[in-house]
Amino acid sequence: MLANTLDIITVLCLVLGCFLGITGGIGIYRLPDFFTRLHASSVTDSACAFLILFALMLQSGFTLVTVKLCFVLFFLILSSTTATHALAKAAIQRGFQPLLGREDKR
Amino acid sequence: METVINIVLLTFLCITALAIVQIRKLFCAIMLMGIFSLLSACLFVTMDAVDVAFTEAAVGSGISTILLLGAMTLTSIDEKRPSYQSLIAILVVVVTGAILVYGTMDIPPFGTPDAPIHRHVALRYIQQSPIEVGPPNMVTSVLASYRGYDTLGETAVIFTAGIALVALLGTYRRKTGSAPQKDKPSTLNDHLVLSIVSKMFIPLILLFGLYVQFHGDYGPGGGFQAGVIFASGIILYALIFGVDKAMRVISPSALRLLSAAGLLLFGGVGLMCIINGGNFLDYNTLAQRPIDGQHLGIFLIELGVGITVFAIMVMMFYAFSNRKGRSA
Amino acid sequence: MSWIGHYNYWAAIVLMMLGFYVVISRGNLIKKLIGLNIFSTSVFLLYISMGKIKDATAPILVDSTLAPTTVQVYSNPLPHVLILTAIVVGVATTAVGLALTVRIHERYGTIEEDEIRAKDDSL
Amino acid sequence: MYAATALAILVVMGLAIIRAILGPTAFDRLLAVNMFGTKTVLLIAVIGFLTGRPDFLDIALVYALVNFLSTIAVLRFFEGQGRKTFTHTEE
Repeated sequence: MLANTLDIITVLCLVLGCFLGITGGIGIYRLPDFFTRLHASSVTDSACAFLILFALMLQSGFTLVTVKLCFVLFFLILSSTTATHALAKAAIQRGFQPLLGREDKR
Repeated sequence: METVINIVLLTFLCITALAIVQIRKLFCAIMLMGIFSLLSACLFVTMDAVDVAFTEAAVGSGISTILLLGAMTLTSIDEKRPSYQSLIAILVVVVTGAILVYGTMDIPPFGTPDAPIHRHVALRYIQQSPIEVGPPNMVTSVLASYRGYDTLGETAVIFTAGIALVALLGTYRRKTGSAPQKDKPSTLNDHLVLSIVSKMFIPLILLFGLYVQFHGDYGPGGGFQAGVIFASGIILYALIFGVDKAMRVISPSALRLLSAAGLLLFGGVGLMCIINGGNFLDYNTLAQRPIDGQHLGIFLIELGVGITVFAIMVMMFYAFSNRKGRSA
Repeated sequence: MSWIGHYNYWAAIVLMMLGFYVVISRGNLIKKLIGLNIFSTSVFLLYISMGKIKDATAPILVDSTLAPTTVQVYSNPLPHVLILTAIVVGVATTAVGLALTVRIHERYGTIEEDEIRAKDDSL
Repeated sequence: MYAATALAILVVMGLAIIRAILGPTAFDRLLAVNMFGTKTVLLIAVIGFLTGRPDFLDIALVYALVNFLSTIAVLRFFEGQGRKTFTHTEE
């Protein structure tokens, strides 16, 4: 029973993680300018990573693998958020302006 | 399933390579090289070559991008269109490719268990190495013990490359060159979030480097990877807080000593084996029980490789970044 | 479906030829070095593909007390050893090439092959 | 289950590659490379579970640690370029 519940939670996490990942992918491909793309990828990235790695943790139980997954998750969340922050800051400093309102040309 | 992942990744790899060929801006080509290296590391994982993937991960994501960027900053950013026609080049490439594809027809298909390559020495390595040498990671035992000569040669090549680089670019900064950089410290230093997060990361990277160095017998890892990871930690420090500060942490002259010391340690272990009455790099003679000798020998040799690779990688970074200060 | 069995080799050849094309047709020295890197990666792929055995696992001994599995087949560790060192040596030699490029730029003011040749001829 | 996850990650990787190739500005490419790095970490972790040897997470760990480095290096490079153009206008 317990294993079954774990499996269901795992599948749910994986599905949600994949959904978020693909949303971010479509966002980075379709959105019109740099800042909108940045928001698409940065918002989904951490949640996607968290859900997928959490699902893997549930499957591996209390082993060294779980500890390693925890480390991966910790570093990933820390580094990817910092990197996107630094990227946005650098872009602003270089004079990039966010696209405000709707432009007619796509 | 793995076949599907394999094919998709290979296709991505070819598309990325094609884009690299097409793109004129060198900066974009370097960015795409980053993706190329990530993709090839994924492929190595799917093809069971975890140690190779590890090396590619350590080298490709950091060091090679940084070296290319450094060289590009010192030279030019755009690629000019060559004045000559490349039609002949296309012809040559297509003909050579066709001949090579014809050549693959005789190679046994991917994954065949009884291909000629698996019949020769591999069986011995797989079946005997845990008994004869010890470490569960067969790659480590082949690298350090069965093929210790090769590894000594490769380490010497890396050492030579480091010497050549220092001879070409020099490690010391002229005093006139360093003056203007000191008034203008890096603005990444002022970037609060970045510098705090990096301060958190650097010790962890160094610690992980040590883990890779000493855990290489049991899992993927070893001297080559550990050296590169350790160097990445120092390079991250230099990128955030400036090369001057990094040089105060570990000076170029110390690096030169270290790079030679690693190689000498490797060679010294080999000589020690001769003194103890064995052949060169025959670790069985190092201790009472042969398996202990193997363990000690592999440990020392991986340490030597790690030290040399670390020193040379940091030396290369220093050489490129100092040149920047000189020409600016 | 025989093409799947050779897909790895063909992809390696395509990459190799792309790298080769860059090396022989582009004049920019850094681009040439990038092409050389693509070429070397293709060689790595070829070697690793040859070492792979279907349904085998990575050549690190499975702890039989932890994972009581059926008989294990390991992939060939020899190509892994060769390529592992080749990657690190590759980055070292690339660095030497880049250093030469930097020196050429300082001497000639350009890294385009035909411009360098023109300057050489005019000397 | 893992296979489907791996496929989804591959789709995202493909989209990121397209952005990296098209990307009108350098920042778009850098963003794509950064995202690609994160997805690579996930893919390697999932492949580990798919092949039944999840003890190879060290590779994912390396990427999680070191991937940061290339982004920083490129930002540093942008800064250098900015300084260079700045001095150019000064002259």
